[in-house]
Amino acid sequence: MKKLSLAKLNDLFAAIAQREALYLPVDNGTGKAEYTKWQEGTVYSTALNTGRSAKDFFFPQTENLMEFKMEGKRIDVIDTREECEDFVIFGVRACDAASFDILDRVYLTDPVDTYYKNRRQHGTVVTMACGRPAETCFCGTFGIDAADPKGDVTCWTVEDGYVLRANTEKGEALLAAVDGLLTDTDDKAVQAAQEKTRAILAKLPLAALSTEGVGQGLTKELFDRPEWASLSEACLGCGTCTFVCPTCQCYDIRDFDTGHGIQRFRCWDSCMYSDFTKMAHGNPRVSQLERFRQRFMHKLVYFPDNNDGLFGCVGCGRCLARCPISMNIVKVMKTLAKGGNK
Amino acid sequence: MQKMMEKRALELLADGTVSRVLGWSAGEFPYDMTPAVFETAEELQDGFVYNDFCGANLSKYLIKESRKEGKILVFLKPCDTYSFNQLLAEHRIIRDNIYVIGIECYGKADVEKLKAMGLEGITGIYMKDGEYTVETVYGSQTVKAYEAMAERCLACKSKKHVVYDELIGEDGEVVTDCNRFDMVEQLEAMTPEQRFAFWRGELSRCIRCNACRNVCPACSCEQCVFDNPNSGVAQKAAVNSFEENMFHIIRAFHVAGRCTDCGECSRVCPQNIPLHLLNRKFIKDMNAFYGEYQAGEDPDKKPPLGTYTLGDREA
Amino acid sequence: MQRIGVFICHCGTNIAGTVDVKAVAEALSHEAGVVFSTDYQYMCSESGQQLMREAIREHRLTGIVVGSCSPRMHEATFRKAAAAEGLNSYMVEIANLREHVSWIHKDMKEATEKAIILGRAAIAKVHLNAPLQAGESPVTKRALVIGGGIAGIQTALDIAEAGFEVDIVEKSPTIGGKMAQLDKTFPTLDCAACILTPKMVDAAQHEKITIYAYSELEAVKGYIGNFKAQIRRKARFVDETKCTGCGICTEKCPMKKAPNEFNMGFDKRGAVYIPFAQAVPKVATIDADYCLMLKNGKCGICSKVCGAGAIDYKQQDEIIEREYGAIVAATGFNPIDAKVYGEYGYGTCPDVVTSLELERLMNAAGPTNGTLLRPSDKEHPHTVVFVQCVGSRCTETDERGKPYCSKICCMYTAKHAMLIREKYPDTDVYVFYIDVRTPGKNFDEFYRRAVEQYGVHYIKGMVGKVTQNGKQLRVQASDLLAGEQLHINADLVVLATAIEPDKTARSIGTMLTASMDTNDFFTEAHPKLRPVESPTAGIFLSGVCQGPKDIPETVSQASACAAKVIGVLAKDKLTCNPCVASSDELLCNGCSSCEKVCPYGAITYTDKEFRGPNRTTLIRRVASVNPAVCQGCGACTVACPSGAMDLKGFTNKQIMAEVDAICK
Amino acid sequence: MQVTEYKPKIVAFCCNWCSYAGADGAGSARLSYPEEVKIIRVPCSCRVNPMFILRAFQRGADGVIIAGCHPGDCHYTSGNYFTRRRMALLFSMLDYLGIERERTRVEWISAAEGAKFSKTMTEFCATVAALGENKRLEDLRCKK
Repeated sequence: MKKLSLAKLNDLFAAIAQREALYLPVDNGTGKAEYTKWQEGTVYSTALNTGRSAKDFFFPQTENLMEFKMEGKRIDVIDTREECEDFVIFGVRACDAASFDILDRVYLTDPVDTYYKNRRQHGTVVTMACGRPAETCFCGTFGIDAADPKGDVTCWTVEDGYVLRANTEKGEALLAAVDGLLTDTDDKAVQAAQEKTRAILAKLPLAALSTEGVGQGLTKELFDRPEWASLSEACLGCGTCTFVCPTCQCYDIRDFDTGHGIQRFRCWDSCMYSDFTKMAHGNPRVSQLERFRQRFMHKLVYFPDNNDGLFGCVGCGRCLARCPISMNIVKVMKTLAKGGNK
Repeated sequence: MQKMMEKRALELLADGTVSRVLGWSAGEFPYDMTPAVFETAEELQDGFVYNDFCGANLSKYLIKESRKEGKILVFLKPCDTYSFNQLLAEHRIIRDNIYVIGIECYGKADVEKLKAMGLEGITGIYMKDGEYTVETVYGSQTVKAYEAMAERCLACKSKKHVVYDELIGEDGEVVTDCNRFDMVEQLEAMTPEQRFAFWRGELSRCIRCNACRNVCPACSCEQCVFDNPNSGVAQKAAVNSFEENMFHIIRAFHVAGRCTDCGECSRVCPQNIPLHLLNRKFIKDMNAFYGEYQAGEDPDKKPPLGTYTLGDREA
Repeated sequence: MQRIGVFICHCGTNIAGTVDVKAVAEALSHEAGVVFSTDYQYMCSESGQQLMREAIREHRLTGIVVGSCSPRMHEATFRKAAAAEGLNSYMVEIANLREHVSWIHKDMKEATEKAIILGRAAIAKVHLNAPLQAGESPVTKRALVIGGGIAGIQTALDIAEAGFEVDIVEKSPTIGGKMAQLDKTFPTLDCAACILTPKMVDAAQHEKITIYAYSELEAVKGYIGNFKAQIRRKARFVDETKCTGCGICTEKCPMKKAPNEFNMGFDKRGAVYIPFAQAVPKVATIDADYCLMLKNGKCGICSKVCGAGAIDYKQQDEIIEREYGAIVAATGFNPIDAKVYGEYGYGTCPDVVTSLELERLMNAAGPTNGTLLRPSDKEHPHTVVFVQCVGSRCTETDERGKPYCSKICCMYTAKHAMLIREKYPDTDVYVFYIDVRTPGKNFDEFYRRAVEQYGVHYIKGMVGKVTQNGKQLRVQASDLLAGEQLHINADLVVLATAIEPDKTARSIGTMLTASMDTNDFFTEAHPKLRPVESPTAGIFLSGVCQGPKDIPETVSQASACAAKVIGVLAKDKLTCNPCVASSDELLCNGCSSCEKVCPYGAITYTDKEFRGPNRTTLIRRVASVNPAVCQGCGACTVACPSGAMDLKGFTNKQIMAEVDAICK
Repeated sequence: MQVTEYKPKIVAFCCNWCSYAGADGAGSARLSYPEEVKIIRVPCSCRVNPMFILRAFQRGADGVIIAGCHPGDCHYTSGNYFTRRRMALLFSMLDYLGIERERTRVEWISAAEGAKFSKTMTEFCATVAALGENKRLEDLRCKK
C-alpha cells in the first residue's frame, strides 16, 4: 500500500494528467458533483457520489457508430471508430465500480461491443472508499463493500492523507508512474477508516434490505404479482431512473441525415419509454405497468438469471434521490418481499 | 392537516361520494412520498401521508384517473388548482368524475436543500414551530423551515384555490408582490454573450430524461413531437447543443400560454436545470406584450396565443 | 420512392439569359429520385406541355418539378398538363427560376447555383407530395337572409330573381327595417315609403321568397352549401294565414297604452297592432306584455270582433328547421342610446330628440301627421339646433361613444335642415359639426344647397351643453372658426346619434362562426377584394351589419352580396381547395388550441373510441376539420402542440425538407 | 491569395398572397437582392412553425426572415396577427437564450411592394453578414 500526504493530492492529479486525461468529481455549481476533466485549479469534490454515474466513460449517452455517404446510386460505409486515448477516472465509489462488472457482462461477452471495449481498455479506474454514506445507500444489499471498493486502484481517505492500493496491472502501472509522490505504508489506517465506515453503514435505514424474495428463477412467482399495478401507477414514464443508473445499458440506434450523409449513432434508451423496443408490429409492452415491471424484473430477476445470480443493481441510491415521484427499486423489493410472505 | 385530510377522505369513501382517493403514500424516508390512489379505508389508514414534502402536483394524474369508473377525490394545493383548471379548459379531464378538496399550503420543503446543507443519512424530519429537526446517522440538526423551502414556493404566485369542491384550511390570496420574475429580469439585464454562456451551462447538463416533460400538466399530448418519428423533429437524446436548445425552446413554446408556472419541471429535473426560467420568460413577455394573463385562473379567458389585437407590438 | 421528372424552362432568354439551364437540368438529374431531366425553350407552350406529357408516359413519372416562372403564373397550367396525363395535379412543384432568380441576378454562375438549390428544394418537396383530391360537396339551392330591412329585401329579391328560393327571417312583425321609418331620402328627397314599400310588396309576392317575420334565428349548423338553420317563429297570437289585415281588432282593442315603437314612442298603440299601414306581412300581432286577455284572461274583444277568426290566444312559439346553401347577414343597425350623453339633455329635456325621432316628427304618417311640432308643447319650433357626431368618431378614452364615423349623419342632417327651412322658412336652423363629410354622388351639391339656397347656419364647433331654460333650450357651443362661445336659445335640439350594429348581431355572428370586429360589425373576408363575404365560407354580408352605409350604398352592396350568393347556389357541387388542414386523430388530444385560431370555424370536436392497451377502449376528444370550410391558412398547425394538425400540400415534413435542401 | 467573401445563408418564408407576390414583383421590376436569399412559399405567414426556424438554423442558415401580408390585409384575415404574436415571443426567447436577435425577423410586404422586398432582403442580408456565421444555434453534424 502506498500513501499520499494530504497536501500532495493536487500534485498527484497533475502527475496523472500529464500522462493522460484525468477525470474526477467536481462541484458543478448546482450543489452536485460531476466528473470533470482535471486541469490546474480544478477542485476535487468529496461529495458522496456524482449526479451522473461513471458509466458515461465507457458507455456514453450518445455515440457515433458509423457514417454513410451517398453519391448517386453508390453508398459508402465509413468506419468512424478511432482508438480511444488513455484516461483515468478518479474518485469512483464502490457502487459505480461494481457497475462496471455488470456492464462488462453485457458488452464484453460475445458478441463483444467494440466501442465499449475500446474505452474500457483505455480507462483506469481509481476508486475512493466511502466515509459518509447516505440514507439512500444500499450497496451492501448486493454484497458490495463501500469501505473496500474495487477498481484498478483503491483509495482511502485517512486522517493525514490518502492510502492507495493497486488492484490490477493497470493500477500498478498508474501508481508506478506517480511513485515519486507516494510513500509505503501498512493497512492500519485503512482498517480504522473501514471500521468507521462499516459502523455507519450498519446504522443506515436500508442496511437491513435483503434480496430475499427476488433473484434467480423467480420469473413465474413475480411476473404476475398484483402489486405491480399500485407500484407503477404513479410512474411518469420518464427516463430519469434509467439515465442516472450506473447499470442500465440499453440503447437505441438511430440515423441522422446531416444533409451530406447519414450518421448512424446510438443513444441511451429507457425501458420506461413508450417507444422502447418498438418494432414493425408495434410495441411489445403497451402499458406503463408492463414497462415498469420490465425494468425491475430485469434488474432483480432476469439479469441474475442470465448472470449467475449477479443482480443488475449496485445500490448507489441515485434513483431513490432522483425519481420525480419517489418510486424506486427499494420500494419495489420491499413490496415484493412483503407480498410474498403473505 | 394529514389527520383532517384522512378523516374527510374516509368519510367521502364511506358515504360513496367517491370511490377512490388520489393522495400521497408514505415512503422509505421522511421525504420521499409517492402519489398514490387509495381505494379502501384500510389502504388509506395504512399508507396515506401528507406533509411538507408532498410537493408533487397531482392534477395531471386526473387525465387518466377521471376516465376510470367512479368518482375520484383529489387533494390540490393552490398552485395545483391552476393546473387543474387549465386541464379542464383543454378538455383533458372529466370534471364530473372528480371531487376536489383544496388544501391550504404555506410552501413545500425541498429535501435537496437540506442535503446541500450537508445533512446526509437522514433518518427523521420533525416539524415544529417553523423549524425542522433533522435526524441523521451523523447527528441531528435544526433548520428554519424557510431555509428548506423549495425555490418555487419562495416565489409563490398564489395561495388562492381557483377551483375546489371543498376546502381544508384557509383559502389564501393571489400573491401580488411575488418575485417570480426576478431571475428572468436578471438574465435580461445581462449581455447576450452572458446569457448565452448561462444557458449553455444550464442546458448542456440536460440528459433528455424527459422528466420535465412527463411531469408537466401542460405536456399532455398523446405523443410528443419529439417522440414521434413522423414529426421530422424526433430526438431520443440531446446529441449536441442544438438539440438541447431545440427541445427546450420548443417545449417552452408549446406550453406558452398554457403553463401555469407550477414549477414541477424544475422540481423534477435530475440535473437541477432551472427550466422554469424558460417558461417564466414566456409568461413575463406575454404579460408585458398582451396584458396580464395567468393560465388556469379563468378557463373562459382567451389565451394570449389564441387571440390577437390589431395593435399588437411588432415581432 | 418517387420517379421525378425535372423540366427547366428557358423562357426564351428570360431565364436562359442568366441561368445556365443545361447545367441546372444536368445537376438536378443526379438528385435521388430524378429519372428524367431536361430543359426546353418554353415549357408553358403547347409543345412544352406535350414534352412533359410524353415524359410522364415514357418514364412513368410520379412527380414533376418545373423550373420556370412564378407558380403564381403557370402552376395551374402545368398541373392541368399533368392531370391530362393521369398524374395528380398536386404532384407538380414549381421552382421559381425567373422572378426569383434570373430577373434579379446578373452573375450567371451565382444565378445557376441558386437555380440548382431551388430545384433541389422543389425535388425534396415532391418526394413528400401526396396526390390530393379536391373534395366535393352538394349545394342546397336555397338562401337564408337574416334581417328584412332594405339590405335584406334587396338581396332576397336579387337572389329570387335569379331563380333561387330565399327565406327572410325578420325579428319584428314586419319587414322594412329602418328605412320604413324614414321620411325623405337624400340626396333626391323622394319619400322613403314610396320607394321602399313597393319593394316590400315585391318581396312578399315573389314566389321564390318566403318571409318569416316576427321570427328569430335559433341555431345554425353546417357549412357552405349545407347549412341547417333553426328558426323560431314567435307566437303572434294571430293566425297569419287567416288574418286579412283589416285592422278592426287594432281599433277595438281597449288597451291603448303600449308605446308605438314605429313612431319612436311618441304615441301609443293597442296591445294588438299592425306596425304601420304598409306593413308586410300585413297581419296583426298581439303584444303579450300589454294584452289583458293574455295577462289575466279578461277581455277577448279582438277575438270577438275578428271576422276571420284569426285570433289564437293559445298560439305557441314554433321552431322550424330549413336547409340552406348560403346565409346572408343583413342585421342592420340602431342608433345608440343618446341618454349616455347627459350633457345634451336627452331623456331629461323632451325637446331634445334624435334624428330618427325627428324623421317620425316630420313624417306624414307620423304622430304629428307631418307637421313639425315639438314634443313638449306641440308648438312649432322656431329655432332648431342640430348636433353632429353624437357618439361618433370618439377617442379611445371615451367609453360612451364609437371610434368610427357613422357616415350617414352629415347627409341626413343636411336633409333635415333643408326640409325644415323649406316647409317653415321662419325657422332658424343651426348645425354644429366637426367636419362635414359628403363623398357621394350629388352629395356635396346637396349639402351646398342646404347652406347656400336654404340658409342653414353651419357652424364648425362643438356643443358643450344643452339645458332647459323655461320653455326653451339653452345651447352652449363654441364656434371654432370665429373663436367664440355661442349661446343659442333653441326650441328643438336634434342629436345626430351614432349608429351601431343591432344588438342581435353578436349572437348571430357566433352562431354563424362569422368573425366580428370589436364594434360588433361583421368582418369581411378581405377589406378591399371580398367586401361582401365573411371569412367563413357561405356566409355573406349585406348592409350596415358590415359597416355604416347610406341607402344607395346599402342597396348596391346588397345586390353585390346577392351576386355572390347566386354564385354559390348556381353550382350543383362545390369543389374544395384540397390543400386544407387535417388532424391526425391518433395524435390529437382535443385541447382546442387549433379551434381558437381558426378564422373559419372549420374545426369541430367529437368524442371517439380508440383502442387502448390490452384490448381496452378509450374515448378521446379529437378535432376534425371540415374540408369544405377550411381555407388552408395553416394557423392551426402551429397552434397544435402535438403536431396532430398538418396542412395538406404544405406539410411540416415538406416544408422542413425544403428548408434542409436550401440550407444544405 | 483569393479571399472568399463570407456569404450568409438566408431562408425567407413568404406568404403566397402578399410577400411571395411581392418577391415576384421585385423580379418583374428587376430589383435585385442578394442570391443568398432563398424563398420558401407558404400559404400564410401563420403556417411558419417555430420548429421550421430552428430547423433552418440547425441546417446551416444564418438568418431567417418571415414575410407576410400587412396587418389587416391577411388573405385569411387573422393569420399574420397570430404570426406576429408567435414570433414576438419566439424571437424574445431566442434573445433571452443569447442567440442574436438580428438573425430573425418578421416583415410585412405586400404584393405591390417589390421594391420593399428587394430593399428588405438586401438590408437583412447585410445585417446577417455583419453578424457572421450562426454559431449559437448550429448543429456541427450538418456542417461540411
